Amino acid sequence: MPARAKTKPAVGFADSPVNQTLTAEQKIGLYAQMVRIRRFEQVSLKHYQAGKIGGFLHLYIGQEAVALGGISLAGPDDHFITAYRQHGHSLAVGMTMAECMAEMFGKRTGCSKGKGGSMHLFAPDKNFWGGHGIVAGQTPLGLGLAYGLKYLGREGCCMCYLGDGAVNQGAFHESLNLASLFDIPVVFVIENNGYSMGTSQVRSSAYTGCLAKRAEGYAMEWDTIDGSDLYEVRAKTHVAMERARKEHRPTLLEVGTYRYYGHSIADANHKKYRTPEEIENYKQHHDPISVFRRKLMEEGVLDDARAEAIAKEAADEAAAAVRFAEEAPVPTVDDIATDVYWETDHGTSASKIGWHFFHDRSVPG
Amino acid sequence: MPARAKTKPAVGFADSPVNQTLTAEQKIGLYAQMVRIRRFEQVSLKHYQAGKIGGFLHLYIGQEAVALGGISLAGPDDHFITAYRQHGHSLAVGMTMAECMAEMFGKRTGCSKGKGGSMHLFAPDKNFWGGHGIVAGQTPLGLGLAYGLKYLGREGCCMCYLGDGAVNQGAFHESLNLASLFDIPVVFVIENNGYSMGTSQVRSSAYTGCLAKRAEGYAMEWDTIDGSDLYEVRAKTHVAMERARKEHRPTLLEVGTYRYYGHSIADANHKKYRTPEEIENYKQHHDPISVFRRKLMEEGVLDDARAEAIAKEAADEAAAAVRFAEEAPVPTVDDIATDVYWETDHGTSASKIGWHFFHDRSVPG
Amino acid sequence: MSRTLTYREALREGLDEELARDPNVVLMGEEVAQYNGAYKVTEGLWKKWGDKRVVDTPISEAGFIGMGIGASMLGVRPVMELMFWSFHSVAFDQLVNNAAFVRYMSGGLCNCPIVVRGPANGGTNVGATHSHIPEALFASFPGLKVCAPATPADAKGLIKAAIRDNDPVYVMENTLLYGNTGEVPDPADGDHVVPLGLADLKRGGSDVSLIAHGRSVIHALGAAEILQSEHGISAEVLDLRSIRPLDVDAILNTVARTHRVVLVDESKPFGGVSAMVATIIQEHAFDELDAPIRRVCSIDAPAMYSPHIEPEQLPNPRRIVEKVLAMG
Amino acid sequence: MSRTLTYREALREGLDEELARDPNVVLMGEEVAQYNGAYKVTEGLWKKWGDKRVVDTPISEAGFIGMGIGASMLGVRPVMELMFWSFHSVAFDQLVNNAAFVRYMSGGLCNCPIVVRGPANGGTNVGATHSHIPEALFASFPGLKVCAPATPADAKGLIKAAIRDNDPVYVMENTLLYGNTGEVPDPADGDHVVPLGLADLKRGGSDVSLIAHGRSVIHALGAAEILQSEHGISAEVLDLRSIRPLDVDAILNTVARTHRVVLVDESKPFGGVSAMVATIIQEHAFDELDAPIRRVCSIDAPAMYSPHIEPEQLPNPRRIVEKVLAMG
Ligand SMILES: Cc1ncc(C[n+]2csc(CCOP(=O)(O)OP(=O)(O)O)c2C)c(N)n1
Ligand SMILES: Cc1ncc(C[n+]2csc(CCOP(=O)(O)OP(=O)(O)O)c2C)c(N)n1
Ligand SMILES: [Mg+2]
Ligand SMILES: [Mg+2]
Repeated sequence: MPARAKTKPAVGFADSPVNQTLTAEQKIGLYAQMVRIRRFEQVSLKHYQAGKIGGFLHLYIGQEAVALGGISLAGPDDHFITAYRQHGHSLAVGMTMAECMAEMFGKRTGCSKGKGGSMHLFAPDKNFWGGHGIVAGQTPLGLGLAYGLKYLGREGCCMCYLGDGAVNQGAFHESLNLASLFDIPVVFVIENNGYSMGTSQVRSSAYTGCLAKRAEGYAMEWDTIDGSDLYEVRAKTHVAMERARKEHRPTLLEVGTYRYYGHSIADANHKKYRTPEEIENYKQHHDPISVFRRKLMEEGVLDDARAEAIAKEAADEAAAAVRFAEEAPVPTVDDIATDVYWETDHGTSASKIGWHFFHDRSVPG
Repeated sequence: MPARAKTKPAVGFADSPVNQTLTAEQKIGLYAQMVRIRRFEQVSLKHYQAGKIGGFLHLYIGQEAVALGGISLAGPDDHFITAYRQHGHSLAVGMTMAECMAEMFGKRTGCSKGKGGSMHLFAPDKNFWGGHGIVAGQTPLGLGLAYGLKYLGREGCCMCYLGDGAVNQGAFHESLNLASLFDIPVVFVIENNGYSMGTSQVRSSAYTGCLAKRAEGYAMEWDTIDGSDLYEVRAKTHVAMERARKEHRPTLLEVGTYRYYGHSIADANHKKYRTPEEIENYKQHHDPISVFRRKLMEEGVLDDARAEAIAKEAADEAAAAVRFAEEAPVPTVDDIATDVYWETDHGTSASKIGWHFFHDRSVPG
Repeated sequence: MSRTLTYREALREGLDEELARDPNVVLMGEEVAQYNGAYKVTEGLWKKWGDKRVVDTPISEAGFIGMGIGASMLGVRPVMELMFWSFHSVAFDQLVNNAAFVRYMSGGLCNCPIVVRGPANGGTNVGATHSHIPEALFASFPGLKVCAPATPADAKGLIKAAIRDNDPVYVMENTLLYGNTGEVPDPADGDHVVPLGLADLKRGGSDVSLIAHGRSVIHALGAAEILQSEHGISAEVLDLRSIRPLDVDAILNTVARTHRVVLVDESKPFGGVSAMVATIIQEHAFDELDAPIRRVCSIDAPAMYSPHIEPEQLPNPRRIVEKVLAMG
Repeated sequence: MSRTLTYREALREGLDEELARDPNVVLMGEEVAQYNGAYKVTEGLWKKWGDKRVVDTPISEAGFIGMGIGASMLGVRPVMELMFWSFHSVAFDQLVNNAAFVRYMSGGLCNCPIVVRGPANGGTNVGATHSHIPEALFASFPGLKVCAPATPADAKGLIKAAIRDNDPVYVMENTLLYGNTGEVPDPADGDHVVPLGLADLKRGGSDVSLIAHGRSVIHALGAAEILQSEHGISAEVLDLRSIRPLDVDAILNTVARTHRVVLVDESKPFGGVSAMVATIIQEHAFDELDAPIRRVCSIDAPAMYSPHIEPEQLPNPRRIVEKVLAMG
């Protein structure tokens, strides 16, 4: 994780403007959000292993401060979009564990009605545009959301998250050029957890210094961030968001972070391509929750009792979410062909003309 | 053309190792090649306007030194590939005007049997892998040719040419990363003529300094070259080619150049997006043929009589090429479905199994 | 009242009217603004509407098409020009996975009211990479809508319907039709919108149905003339206009009238709109057919450059006539 | 003599044999080497053959597929893994314009002996973007060859034929078949190569023909069992194996035997291999048909995630049986 290696020891970010103004309760709220995300993931893991969740499961454990840091700074016109490792972002924007869990259980009351699954949680009402499965495929969309904000005259930005493996996709490069050329209020955030599946950063990218430095080729501002320090994430992301909102200039941020589990839970190899020491080191010294907890304790904001209460709340919410998901109804066969076209879903006059669908609904099969 | 603007006045490149060893005849040969390319283009233009050539016609006039500079350095295992503005490259690798002109006339004896046209001249026997019409689509192919050379253990490189507008295509970015990551002996050459169709470089690319500097983001060497000076093109391209051949390291070169005509001959706008002064200035002060001619005259290598003879030879070759193309046979309807599959063209046993083609050959239509 | 306009002018009028109607409509693409469009469809619109509404992009189709899709999710209504539809190849992920699927994957929470338009045709000697005809390709993805106007009036009416539609609509134009002229209703007589999903019987007949879309309609009409005048065969010409939604009723009706069908489709013969239409007809009008459905497609090879031969690779009136006559 | 292998092992054995046979064969793709392949098809091959012959790539499909095509023009024989065929969307230009067309545009001077392989299927609850089934899409481009093995023996035989072929061959595997077992001829008994373009009658029958490819063959066989045992209907199952070249003779032969056809195709119903096969049958065996050709495709929507419902969106034995019974 060269990005983190480059970064100076994280001192002083607690005093940055955007952190200084936080009340004790707000700080505790941030802590609680991270705990909530982790708990959700732990419970997801359990139910994935029990066969309740299909497809892939990409856990966010270890990276909590990255999503939360940026999203905690959201104003009313700030928007968010990310890849498939997205449960942290979903909860951080304010989605309930229940709607997310029900989605992963493939249920009708899931946030995407069971149509999207773990990689495709959406909440446009919370300015959250999902979860996307094609590596870097979301980056032009994030650019477009930001373009839309500017077009519509709203003072906001779009935060667009991607992995360290995604930087080598063409669409991302095109997005960087367009963002800078057109003065688009977008912040691209590379969540650099050091690996794309089993491939370490140095095996997938040629670069000097760090990945974010590629921004220079596009005359774009960039910065690196230690993703284990929520204060630092907030402090530096704030600068980028303000640059976007006020100057319509994009930024490329690279946040050093780590995932404790494999790429997805199907990745049984993850202890082969990483040493146990590497994993242990992160857990011991760079865990975003432990680091923040320690800070808040040092600040006298948090004590053990409160921390325990927070853990319990998170556990309760997760347990309730699982109950909700278990009991939720499954989609029907008739649900398959809804949510394909806006016009047919709304029964508009346009939807009445011509065949929109070509499967045979009269004869079975 | 920032690339050229950045470059120091072109003094001294005549003395660079790769130019110093040139004999007088060799220098005259280089001059003659540029004259030949230009003449070919002038004649093509005339016959395009007369309706003898279909599709698009992208002239190389003004850029002659770029293709010739690199290609004149070719060893037996050096390969070349470029985009659709490719007549200069084709002639420089040693294709005859006749096979090229016949191709553009859509004739059966054209280099591509009338199947490719002006954008798709090929001569693999001369290590020339064409002309490609999708902007930047050739860049991964060039990378692959170089990969192939290394794989096959040949000491050579692939020179892959692209335009200034092509740098914003995703496939090119992916190619840069792969080239550096895998130590591929490829030299990417941006022929920066300042415009992609009607869009000036500053309207299509965000960059600092020059486009080639983007290479830094991939830990790749780069350089800028004044494309009006054949000696400079050769001197600097040689360095990159040697780096590729000897060290398997890629380079990104940016050559400042100019096209006198529109994007293609269909581009009637080209005097709207460029000032007459800009065009005149290039013709007067930066024309690669005039510049080289002046140098050779100063060196006492060339005199007016010889120059005239060269012009006449080029004119004669072009006139003969047109005669050849005029008289050449047109393809037949039966030719349409050949050159689709290697196996069916060779009548192999594999080609006898199953339908490869689905048009109806028994019933007309 | 109607006026005679070129197909190009009709499209431009449609775009202009929609720019005026809805401030969220924005035109975008390579050379669409200052250069007036590679094929001059957008001529004058940048001058009239300015930088915000008509935007030149770099050569980054994945990037800018994706950008349009993202903006459309927020309520902007981008009308993106692909200089050639052939360049879909470098934006395919955005055109399919994002535009077509984001509504579904979000359980209906998002929609993408985007239009992507541009020419999609062979016949201009630009070689295989520049001659893609991807109507059927995109129509095969549920979530997308595809249309292909053959006349100026349909071009204007369909582009307007496409812009107003709340789903992604891909409009396939044709460089060889841009200069064609035809009657287009006067704006003074009301909004001229041609709904998606409605075929148009361009010529009535009783002996055989020629079903086509895009420029093949023009060829089918030419063939119908010859069949009538030289062979006394009365051919009906159905212009599909819209590929998805598809006017299956109109297809089955013409089959019921003539009992013989020749599909004309510039596509290569493996697949294409015509393979789908043939499949539907044989399934839903099996007993109406007096003979196998025949197709006139391009000869099965990448598009050939040679101007001498390319017209023979494509459907043309002669090939259609021969196919009809060979049906016996 | 034959052994029982999984589909995955059979593929691996084929790859291994070709690596041994030809030093120009190189395997390439995301995670194929050190990680042993996302689906473990290439397990052990990097260890055995080393860095030169088995190469991990970054997530740059356009870049590395294009690199393979370029290398193939020089005589290298790359076998590229797409972790999912779904990721064709980001490499589409290279897969089509370069691999399929470079031979044609060069008038036959170049050829691309490249293989692109990987799983192409729905049914694993990974959502719309990861469940593309592009056999028909690629088969529609002249210049490309496409096959889709259903059994371990065919998987091995076809991958070997693909690697030896001098044209680009796209091999569509299936994650849900990787673990299936079947008899595969012993290498000691000679090279097991299944030529492209040869269908295989997987089950004989007289009442109805089920024509399928890939995993749909397994469903068709399941349905044939039920039809026989529960309904006394004798169904023949033809496995196309290869989509282009296509064994049209075998198709017409089965139609001539049974006069009734149900096509089973995981594709969405607009288009797909089945639309092409239906078109061919109705054209070339019109008089043999006693009833319209029916198709069992996926229900027409992007692939649904929900594990509870996705199996119902796809063809399955029950849906096939119902379709056959409904033919009356
Ligand atoms: C275009 C594309 N190629 C390959 C994949 C398969 N894939 C999914 S995630 C992944 C690794 C991405 O790594 P990174 O961007 O670092 O994100 P992380 O998983 O570490 O969060 C790969 C190869 C894909 N989904 N899309
Ligand atoms: C992917 C793609 N998009 C658009 C085009 C249309 N087009 C052809 S050439 C060109 C301009 C390219 O400019 P540049 O790369 O600078 O090369 P130059 O023409 O100046 O040599 C454009 C937009 C294309 N061929 N391919
Ligand atoms: Mg990563
Ligand atoms: Mg240029």
